[in-house]
Amino acid sequence: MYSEKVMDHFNHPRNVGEIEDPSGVGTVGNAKCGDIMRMYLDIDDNGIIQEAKFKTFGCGAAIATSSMATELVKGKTVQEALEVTNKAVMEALDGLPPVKVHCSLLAEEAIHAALWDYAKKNGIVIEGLKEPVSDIEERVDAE
Amino acid sequence: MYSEKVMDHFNHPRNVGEIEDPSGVGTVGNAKCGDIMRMYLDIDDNGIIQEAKFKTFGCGAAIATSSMATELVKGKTVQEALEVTNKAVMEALDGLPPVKVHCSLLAEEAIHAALWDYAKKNGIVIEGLKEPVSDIEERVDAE
Amino acid sequence: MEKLIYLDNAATTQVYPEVFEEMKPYFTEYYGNPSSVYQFAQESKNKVERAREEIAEMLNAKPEEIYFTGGGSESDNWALVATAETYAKKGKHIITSKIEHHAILHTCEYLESRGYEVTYLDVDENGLIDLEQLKKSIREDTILISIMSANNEIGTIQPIAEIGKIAKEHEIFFHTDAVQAFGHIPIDVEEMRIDMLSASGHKIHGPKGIGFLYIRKNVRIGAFIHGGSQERGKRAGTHNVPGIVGLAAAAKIAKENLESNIKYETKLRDYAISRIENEIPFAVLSGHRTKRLPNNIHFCFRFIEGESMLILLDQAGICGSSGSACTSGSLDPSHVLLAIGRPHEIAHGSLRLTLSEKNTKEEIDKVVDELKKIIERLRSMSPLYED
Amino acid sequence: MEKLIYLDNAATTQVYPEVFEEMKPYFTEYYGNPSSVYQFAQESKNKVERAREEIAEMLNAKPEEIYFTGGGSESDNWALVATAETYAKKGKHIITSKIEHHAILHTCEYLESRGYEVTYLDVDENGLIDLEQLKKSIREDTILISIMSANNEIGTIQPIAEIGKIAKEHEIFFHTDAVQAFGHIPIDVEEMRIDMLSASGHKIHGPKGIGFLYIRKNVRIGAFIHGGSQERGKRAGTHNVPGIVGLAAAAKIAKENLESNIKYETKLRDYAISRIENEIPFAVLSGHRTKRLPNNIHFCFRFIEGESMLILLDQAGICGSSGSACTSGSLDPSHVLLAIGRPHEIAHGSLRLTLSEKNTKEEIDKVVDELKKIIERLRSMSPLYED
Ligand SMILES: Cc1ncc(COP(=O)(O)O)c(C=O)c1O
Ligand SMILES: Cc1ncc(COP(=O)(O)O)c(C=O)c1O
Ligand code: FES
Ligand code: FES
Repeated sequence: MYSEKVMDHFNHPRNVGEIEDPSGVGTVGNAKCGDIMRMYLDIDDNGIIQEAKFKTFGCGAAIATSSMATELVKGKTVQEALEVTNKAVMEALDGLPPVKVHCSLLAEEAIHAALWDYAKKNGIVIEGLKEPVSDIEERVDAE
Repeated sequence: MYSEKVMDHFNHPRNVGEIEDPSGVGTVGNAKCGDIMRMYLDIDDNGIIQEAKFKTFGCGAAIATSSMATELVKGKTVQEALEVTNKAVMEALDGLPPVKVHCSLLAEEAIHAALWDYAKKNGIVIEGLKEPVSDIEERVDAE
Repeated sequence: MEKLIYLDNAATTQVYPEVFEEMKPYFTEYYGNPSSVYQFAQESKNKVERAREEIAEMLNAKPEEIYFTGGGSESDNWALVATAETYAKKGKHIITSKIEHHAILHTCEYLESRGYEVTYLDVDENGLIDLEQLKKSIREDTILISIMSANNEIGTIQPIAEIGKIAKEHEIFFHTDAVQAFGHIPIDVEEMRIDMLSASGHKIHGPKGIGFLYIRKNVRIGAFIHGGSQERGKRAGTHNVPGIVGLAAAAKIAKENLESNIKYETKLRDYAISRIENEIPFAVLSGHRTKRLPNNIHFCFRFIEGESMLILLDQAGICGSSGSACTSGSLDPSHVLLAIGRPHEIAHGSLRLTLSEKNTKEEIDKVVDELKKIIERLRSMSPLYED
Repeated sequence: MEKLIYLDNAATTQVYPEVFEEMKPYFTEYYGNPSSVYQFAQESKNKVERAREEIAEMLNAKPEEIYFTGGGSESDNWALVATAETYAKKGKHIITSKIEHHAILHTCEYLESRGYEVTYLDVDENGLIDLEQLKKSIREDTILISIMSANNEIGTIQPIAEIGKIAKEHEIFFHTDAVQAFGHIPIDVEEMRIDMLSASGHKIHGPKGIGFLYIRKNVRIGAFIHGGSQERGKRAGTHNVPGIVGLAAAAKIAKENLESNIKYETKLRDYAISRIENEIPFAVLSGHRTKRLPNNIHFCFRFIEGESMLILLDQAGICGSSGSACTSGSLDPSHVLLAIGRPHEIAHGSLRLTLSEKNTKEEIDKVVDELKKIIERLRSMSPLYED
């Protein structure tokens, strides 16, 4: 059901992991399916994304879109990163099955959430960036 | 679905035909399926059935029961013939499928109708014989 | 025994060996559930979707308008019950005909018991409905017209495109029971403005227990069998993969040979009809002489009864039927024959012979020869026949 | 590729080659319609009746209480809808459980939309209903209790005989969806006082698209699919002869091997469960530990999500599922796991492995070894897992 590119990113996800002291980090949950994605960004003084990492609790599409999203934002300016929409991610992956379109929204929102965090931390306003709608509490179980 | 005996009487029906100037003749119709049976009896002065013939417009079971019924009444007295019930005919045929039980009633009624005709013609009363319930008009089409 | 002459193709057909070959791997080899996610099940899933496409193409429909079911009866029930339920707010009146298959008629009775109203259109002596009567029967609260494409007993083909047009003009859904027509005569759901169409695999040399319902996109009926999300949530139940594969394979063969089969069978049919009419007295053809299924021969032979005829034919190695297979066991005369005005005792002597393209002229000759003898013999036993 | 390890036998099973062999002649050779009168069709008819007898015997039922259908979903729909309709005068209340298959639950919702009331019984953390709650839920107007014999996701077996007894005491009909249980565990409709029972061919190495509904004689429900007079007028549609033959052949094999299969599968199941519990951290067994289907292994693995696990298993040549096959495509967490109290995010990491007696210890070992690696890998990607 998934394209070859999706399977490639699912099987060999790029940029899995965490960034210590990230410029911005955002965790979003997908209310529709309960899946969770966390995105870390390392942004330099020129506002260019040097590094992007992710952790995802989600379906195959969620993992592949996380991976692709981190690839796409790397090297981009903050403004350019805003254009990495879920559509862009899907296109880069040669599409997703209809029931999986919402998974790519998770990636878009995770980028936005990380950028929001970055903006907040630095007291700046990123034009066109709205407060992420579904930034959810981390639900890591203490147990 | 039919027993071997039924198939035998269906394939080689005994006593098909008519009797000229019969002692009694009765035609009955089966309201349930629209089938028709006519029975001719030749009864001698001692009240013994010398000959029995039939004509039947009906299913395989109807033809086989007509055939068997004529066989069974031949040589019997009028009183004995009354005991040739549909059950007796069915037993003699090794049974009939449940949906075909009513066909054997046709045979029983045809005997009764012929006997009734005989009794009427001769002004006698046959004990135990009721007026046949479903003696129907001949429906031979003029055309 | 001599080779069987099978002339009951309206009751059911042989699964063609080449159809069976296509089905085979899906029993023991590719047995995966198309709803499963792993690769192994993709083969099943792809095959099901290809089948859907092939069937859709044949009808000039879209693949997503084809819903697989467990057979023609289920398709008929679904179309009627779900339309009635879904559109009850719009109205509770349904129009059908007196000569529909019991899968339609008994479902209508069931709906009547649930408060729906049904108009049963008359047919003329050839089995054709009257379009004027149809128009007059349409009411404010009519939600569905269900008229069969071709009759299973007497073979009469209804003016489907005209009915579709009338339905469309009145914005009423039009369902057609095409179980006997699909794969036998050309059907185009666009041209004929059909909104729903029922078909069954085993009438076209496909397997039994599989069928489909075509549902035009704008018809938003609910499910009939509720449960899993198969068939876009409209028909629950694990897909019958080999059945679907067989249905599509049979449909494909039917499509490829449609024209030649029609030509061949029509010729054979008319040859049989003319021999019977010329050689057997008191034989009355049932159904329309030309607006009839290419494979349908139906006669009433006066003064005799159907079952006896069938048994004797059977003994001669000939399979025919006296009406529809699924009402055998019933003693009532065919509702179809009564509707075309046959009196009870004439309806009784009915014989239906239905061809496939594998039947030959030699077979027909043998059948007519046997039939002549059989009918003569039975008439000689009949109290209704005086020669 | 290496040989596939198929562990999704609750989704569907391979048709056993010997079952297929029995079915084969009924496609191309004995293709007659069992409702036809000629000799040629008698072979089909006899075979259908023998199939009925065999299935009846297996359940300790009478042959005339077995009605063939197009599958488990149709059987479930029929039992519920027709009972509701036939006994509406007695009452309009039905009792079922929260963990039924969607073929029951969605049919209940459908009936609710038609004015019926449904009580959905809770289950405990093992998936068992509470007999006291059942008793308390019974009302004056309760007409039916429908509780599945065994759950398709977590494998829990309900106390069927006890439910039957309670239903009997209250003179309420008892239907059980035995689609996962039939042929897998012993069922006796007399001992268990079952009034109706649904089963499906493809869960017992028989074909897809065939099933049956057992209806005890005193339950006088109407038809669900209306039409021809097949199945004593209760289920219209031309008999799916090869399907019926395959269903009975599979049932017979299942019956003959029932004890040994139960023994073998239970051992294999418990071996898999203990290896997983011992070797994979944060693995939570779902369903009852002993009152469970011999072939069902179901775990929730915390911090990870089911689909990713399935894809990676698939890539290792292992077919498993994350819940029921027919709800894949749905994003909602399993209603069964929610009902046994699993939080949303834990329910998400579910894996169901379901055995057939053909699976081996070697296969299980390979699966557990792979599973360990897969889960470790996915957890390393998970924002929920902190090691
Ligand atoms: C418990 C249960 N009930 C009903 C069904 C439906 O059966 P079928 O897919 O044969 O219609 C299934 C399986 O799909 C099941 O597991
Ligand atoms: C016109 C018509 N409709 C419906 C049906 C029912 O189809 P099935 O037996 O496949 O359910 C038949 C044949 O039996 C038919 O001839
Ligand atoms: S289904 Fe949840 S992210 Fe894809
Ligand atoms: S069916 Fe009419 S006499 Fe047998």
